[in-house]
Amino acid sequence: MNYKFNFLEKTHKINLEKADDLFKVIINDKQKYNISDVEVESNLISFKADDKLYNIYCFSDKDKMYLSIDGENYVLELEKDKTTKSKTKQQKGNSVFSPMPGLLVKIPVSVGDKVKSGTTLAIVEAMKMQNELPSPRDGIVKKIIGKEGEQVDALQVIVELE
Amino acid sequence: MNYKFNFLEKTHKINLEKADDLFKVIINDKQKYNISDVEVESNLISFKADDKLYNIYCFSDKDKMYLSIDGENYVLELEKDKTTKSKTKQQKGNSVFSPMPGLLVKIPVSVGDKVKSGTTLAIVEAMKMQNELPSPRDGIVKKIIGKEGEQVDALQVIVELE
Amino acid sequence: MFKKILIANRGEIAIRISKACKELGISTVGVYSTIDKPSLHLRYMDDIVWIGDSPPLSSYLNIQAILEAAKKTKAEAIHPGYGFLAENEKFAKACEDAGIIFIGPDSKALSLVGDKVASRNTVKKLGVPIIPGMAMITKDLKKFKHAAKDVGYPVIIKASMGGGGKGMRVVYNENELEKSIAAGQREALSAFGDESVYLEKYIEQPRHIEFQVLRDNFGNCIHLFERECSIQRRHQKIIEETPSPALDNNMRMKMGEEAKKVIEASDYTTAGTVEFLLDKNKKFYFLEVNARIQVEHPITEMVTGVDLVRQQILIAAGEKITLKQDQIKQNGHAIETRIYAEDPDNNFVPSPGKILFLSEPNGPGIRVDSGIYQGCDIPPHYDPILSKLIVWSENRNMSIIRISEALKEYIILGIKNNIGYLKRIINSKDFAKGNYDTHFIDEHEEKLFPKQEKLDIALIAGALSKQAGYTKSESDFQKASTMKSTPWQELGKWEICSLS
Amino acid sequence: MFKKILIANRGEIAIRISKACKELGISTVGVYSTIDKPSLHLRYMDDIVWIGDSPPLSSYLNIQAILEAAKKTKAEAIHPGYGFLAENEKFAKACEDAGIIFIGPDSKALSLVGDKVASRNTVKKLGVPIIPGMAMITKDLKKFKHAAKDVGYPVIIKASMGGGGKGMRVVYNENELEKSIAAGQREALSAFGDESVYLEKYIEQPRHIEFQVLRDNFGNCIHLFERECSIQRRHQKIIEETPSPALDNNMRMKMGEEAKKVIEASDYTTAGTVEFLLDKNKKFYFLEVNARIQVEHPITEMVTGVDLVRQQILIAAGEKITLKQDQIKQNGHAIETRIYAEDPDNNFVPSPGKILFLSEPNGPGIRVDSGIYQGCDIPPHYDPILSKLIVWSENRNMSIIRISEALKEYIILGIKNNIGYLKRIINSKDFAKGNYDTHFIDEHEEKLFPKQEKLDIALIAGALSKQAGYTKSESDFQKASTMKSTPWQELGKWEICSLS
Repeated sequence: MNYKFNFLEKTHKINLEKADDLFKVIINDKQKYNISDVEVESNLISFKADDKLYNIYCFSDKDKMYLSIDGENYVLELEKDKTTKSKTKQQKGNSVFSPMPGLLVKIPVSVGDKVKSGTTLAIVEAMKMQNELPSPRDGIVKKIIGKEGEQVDALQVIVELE
Repeated sequence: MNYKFNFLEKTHKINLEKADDLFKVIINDKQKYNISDVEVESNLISFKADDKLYNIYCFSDKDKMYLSIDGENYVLELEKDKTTKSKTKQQKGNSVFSPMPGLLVKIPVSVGDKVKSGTTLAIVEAMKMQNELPSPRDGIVKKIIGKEGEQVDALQVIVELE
Repeated sequence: MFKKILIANRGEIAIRISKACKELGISTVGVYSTIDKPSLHLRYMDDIVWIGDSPPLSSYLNIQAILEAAKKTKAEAIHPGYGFLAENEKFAKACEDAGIIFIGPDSKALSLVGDKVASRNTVKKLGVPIIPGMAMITKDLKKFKHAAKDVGYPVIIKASMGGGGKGMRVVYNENELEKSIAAGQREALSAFGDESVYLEKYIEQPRHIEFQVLRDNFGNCIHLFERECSIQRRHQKIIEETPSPALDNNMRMKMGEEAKKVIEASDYTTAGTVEFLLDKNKKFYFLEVNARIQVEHPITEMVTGVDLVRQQILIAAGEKITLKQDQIKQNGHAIETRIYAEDPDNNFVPSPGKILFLSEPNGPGIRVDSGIYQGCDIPPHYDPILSKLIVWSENRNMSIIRISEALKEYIILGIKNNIGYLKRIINSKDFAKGNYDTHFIDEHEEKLFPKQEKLDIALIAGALSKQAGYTKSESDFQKASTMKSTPWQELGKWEICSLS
Repeated sequence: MFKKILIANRGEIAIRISKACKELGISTVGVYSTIDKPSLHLRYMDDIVWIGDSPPLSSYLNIQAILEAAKKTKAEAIHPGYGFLAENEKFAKACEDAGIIFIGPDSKALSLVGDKVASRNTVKKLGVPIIPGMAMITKDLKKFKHAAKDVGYPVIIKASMGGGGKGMRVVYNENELEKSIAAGQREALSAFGDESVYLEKYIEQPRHIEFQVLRDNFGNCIHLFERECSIQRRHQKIIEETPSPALDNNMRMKMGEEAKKVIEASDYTTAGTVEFLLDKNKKFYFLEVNARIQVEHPITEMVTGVDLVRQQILIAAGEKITLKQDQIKQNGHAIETRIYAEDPDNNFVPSPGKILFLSEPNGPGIRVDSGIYQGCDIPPHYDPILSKLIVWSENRNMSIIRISEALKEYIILGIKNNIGYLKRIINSKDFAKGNYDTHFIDEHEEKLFPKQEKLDIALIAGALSKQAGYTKSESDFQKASTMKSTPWQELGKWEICSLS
C-alpha cells in the first residue's frame, strides 16, 4: 500500500509492504525500515522500527492526524486529490487569510491599492500577539472581505488580490 | 417530569418542575430544592441548588450513570420496568452469581446438596482477595454452571438452587 | 552503572522504577502478561517482553519466564518492585545463579528477614526491644500455655512465615488457646505452605511505625526517618504519613538507630524498612523487616528529598551511599493515600472494569504515582491498587487540608473506588488530632459511612442530565451517552433554563 | 482572615490562587467572560460571576464589572493574579475606594514601581547599582546624545512606562540615535499611551536574574532567593530555574539584601520581585520591580517550601510574616517551562482551538499548574499560556533530565504547542552547561529546529493507522477517527500482523 501525507507543506510518500510477520516500509523512495510488533489502539500506535520500540499518541480529526512522539508534535495531513490541491494553491496566490482565529485589528490597504510582495495587508490579533499578514506577491487589491474590529476564523480570507 | 433512580438497592423518585428561570425539585416527596444556573456538558453537570454551586463530573454508560461530587462517587441506575425488575429478584432468590469478574477457585458443594442460607456455595478470587459467595436462602443445589479454575464474568451465575 | 534493567512488575510501581532508571541513563525492559498488553506501564519502557498468561503464577510470579526475558534483552539487573517476587529468596537466588543482579538484598539476607521467629531471635541479641513471646517453633500446647502465662493475656498467635494478617488470632484467656492455635496453623498452612505458628504478647492500641533504611555493599548505613502506617484495613495499610504525630525527636532518633542495627545485623543491602509497634505507653517493639521498596516510599522522598528508588539502583550497581546521616532532614509533612478499585459500600469487594473518565489532581505539593489512564481496563487478576496520591505541605495540618482537597479533585468514573472513603478518614476528628492506632478503621466503621449526604445532589444531577437529554431529543441523548461519545465532543451546551 | 476572595483572573493562575484560598478556609468567587464559561478555572470556585464579553477590555480588564461582582458576592478581597489588572494602580485605587482589599501592594507603591525612571532614581539613592543612563525624561536630542556618549555605545532606548520589550531599540552609534528615539517614541505611545523614552547603557550578554521578596504591613521583609529567567523569546520568559547557575553564595546574599532595600524603600507590601541584569563580568544592575505574583513563582516554592500565594493572602489579611530570613533555605533545584498554544514551526503564531487529547506528566518531583482539560477550547482572546510544567530534583543536572523526560510525557493533541521546542532548549549543550544569557534563543535559533529527526516515525505511524483502518474496513475507521470516538472505546486492537 502507498500513502501520502503532507507535513509542513511538503508531501511525503510511504510505501508499506507486508512480509511475513513484519512490514517493510520505504519512505520517499529512500529510507527503509523493518516494522514489527504493531498495535493500533484508538489513541496509541506502538511498533518497533528496526527493533526500536515507539509509543506514539495520536488523534485523527477529519483529514488531519495529530501525533506526539517523545515530546515532538507532528500534524500530518492526508494528501488531497488534485482538484483540491490546485484550489489551495490558487487561494494562496490570490488571497490573504488569517492562519488562526482572532480579532481583525487593522486593514491598512484599500481596494485598488497597488501592493508589493510582503506588504502588510491585514493585522490579526490573537492571544495578545499582533500578526501581520503579508501579501504573497505584487498585485492590486481586488476585494476586502473583513472589517476592522471583527472576529475572523482560521483560514478565513480577508483580502483578495487581482 | 418524574425520574426514578436506584442507588444501593433503594429507589429514589425525583420530580423536576420548570418555574421561570429555575427548576423546583422534590426528592422522594420530601426534600425540596431550588435549582438554577444549570449547564449540562458531556462530562460535567453544574448547577446551583439553593444558591450553592455544584460541579459534578459524570459519565453515562447504558443504564448506569457514574457521578463524582467533591470526591464522593455515586452510581445511579435508571429504574427498570417491572418485568426486568422481577427477573432480577428471581435471580437473586435462586441463583448465586459472582459480583465481579475473577477466578472461580472453589465450589465446595455438589448438585443435590442441601444448603442453608449463608452456606458458601463458591469462592471467587479477584485482585488477590477471595470472596465467598453465600447461599441467599435454605435450599437444594440444582445446577452448577461454573468449573473450578475457570474465569467468570461479573454477574455470571455459578450455582442455581431448586 | 547498569545499561539496562528489567522491571519485573506492573502498574504504578513499574512506571516509578522506569522513571528512576531513565533519569540515570539506564534503558528499561518491561514485562507483561496477556491481559496487560494495553497497560500503562508498558508505555514507559524502552523494550517489552511477554512473560505469560494473565494469572500471576503464569507471568509475574513466573521466575523462569522473567529470567529468560532478562537474558533475551541482555538486561544486567532486575528490579522486582513490591509484591510478586520482591521478597522471594528463590527468585533472588535464581538471579544470582544466572549472573543477573537482583535489586534488593541478597538471598541470604532475604531468607533471614523472611523467617519471623529467626529474625526475632537475631534482633533480640542486638538488644532491640521485641514483643515478649516465644523464641522457638513448637507444636507443644504446654509450651504455648507457659509462654502465654509468662507474657500475660491477651496474646496473639502468628504464622512464622506470615504476613498480611493471615494466621493471626488474638487470645484473651487460656480456654481459647488450643482452638486458636489450631485455627492459626490451618490458615498458615494454606496461606504460606508452612503451619508453624508462635505466640506473642498482644499489644493493645498499637501504632505501626516503620523506619526507612539504606545500606550499601561497603557497610554504609543511614536511616531516613519514620513513616506512620497505622491506618489499616484488614491489616493492609491505606493511609501513611511522615513525620508520625506520635514520636518526639528523641524517640525518633533512638528508633532510627535501632532500625539501622537490625539492618546491619542481617547484612542487608539496598533499601529496607524496619517495622515497629508502639504501644500506648510509647514503648516500641521490633515487628519485622520489609525487604523491598515499599508502596508508601514516596512520603519519605517528599520530606527528605532523597529518591529512594534511585538509591536502590545505585547501591545495587555497587555505588557507595554519599549521604551522611546528619545531612538527612525531615522537611515539612507528607501523606499518602492508596487509591484502590474496590467498593466501600459493598464490603470492599474488588471492582475491576473499564475506567470511563479520569481526571487526576495536580498543582502545588501534589504527586500522583499512577498506573491508569482514561479508557484502560483494570484486570481482575492483580492487586486492586490503581495509583497513589501523595501530598507535601509545611506541616501536618496543611497536609491534611491539601490531601482532602486533592481527593475531591480525583475523578475516576466507571469503576468503584475508595476515594470518598479515604476522604472521610482524612477528614475525621481523630485523624486530625493524630490520635489513632491500628484499630482506627474498626472503631470508626460507622462514622466512615455517612455517604448519603450528597445523594440528593447526585439525584438532581441525574435528573437534569436526563432532562437535558430529553429536551435535546431522546435519541440524540441516547447516542451521546450510550455511544460513549468523547468527553471533548460538544453535545452543545444545553441551556436548559432557556427551554420552556 | 478573609471569608471570601474574588479571583480576577482565568486559567492556571486562577486555579492556583483558588487552591491557596481553600487551604486557608477561604471561599472563592471566580469570574468569566462569555467565551470562558466552560473554562477549567470555574470548576475550582465556590461561586462564579459573569463579568462581560470575551474581549479582555469587556471582562478581565473591566474594573467596574469586577468590583460589582465582588460587591454582589460580598467578597472582602480581590486577588488579581498576573497580567490583566495585576499591576494596574487605577484598579488598586478603585478597590481601596470601594473598601475591598486588593491583594498586592497599595496604589501608591504600584505607581512608584510602575514608572521606570522614577524607580531608577529611588533605587539609585539607596546605593543599589543601576544601569548607567538618563535620570530624567526629556525629548531633547542633545541630552540623549550627551548621555549616550557618557555611558558609551551601544545604548538602549526604553519606554518609560514600558515592559515586554515594546519601544526598545539598541543603538550602536550616534548616527542611528535620532531615528531610534523617534521609533521608540512611536511604539511607546501606541503600546502604553505615553511616548516618553529614556536611554541606558546596553548590557551585552546579560543574564536576567530576579529576587522574590515578601514584605508585610509591619515592615518585616524577607527574600526567597533568586530565579534565573534568561531564556526568553521576544522578551518573554519561557524557561526559568533556581538556583541560578551564574551566582555564587556571596553574590546571592548580596543581591537578596539589595532587593529587600528596593522593596522597603517603595513601602511595598505582599509579594514582589526585584529584577536585575547581570553582565558578563558578574556585575549586577537593578532593572525593575514586578508588583505581582509571577508566572514563575512555583520554582521558588519548590526549593524553599514556602507557599507564595498563601503568604500573599496572609499578608494582605494583615498577618505578620513569621518566617525569618535565616530560616529560608534553597533546597535542591527547580525548573519551570511554560506550555504555550503556539506554533514553533510557523513563527510561533498563536494556536487556539480544541484540545482533542491530553495526558499530563506526573510522579516524583513533577508539578503541573494547569488551566486545561481534554476537550476544552482554547480561546483566541487571551494569553496563549496553557499550563506550566515545574520539576524539582536534588541538583541542576537531575532537574534537567527530569524535565526533559516529563516534557516527553506531556501529550497535547489538537492544537499546536511548544513542548518539543522547550525540550530542544532543555537538551541543548549550552543550557546543560548553564552557559547562557538573554540572547540564547536568537543565537541558537537554527539548532533549535532539528525537528525532522522523528518525521519518518510519524509517517510510519500515520501509514499504519491508515492501514489498520483499511484492513478493518474503511468505513469503520472513518467512523472511529472522524466521529471522534472515545479514547477508551476499544476499536479492537488491530493485530495487523495477523492479517494477510
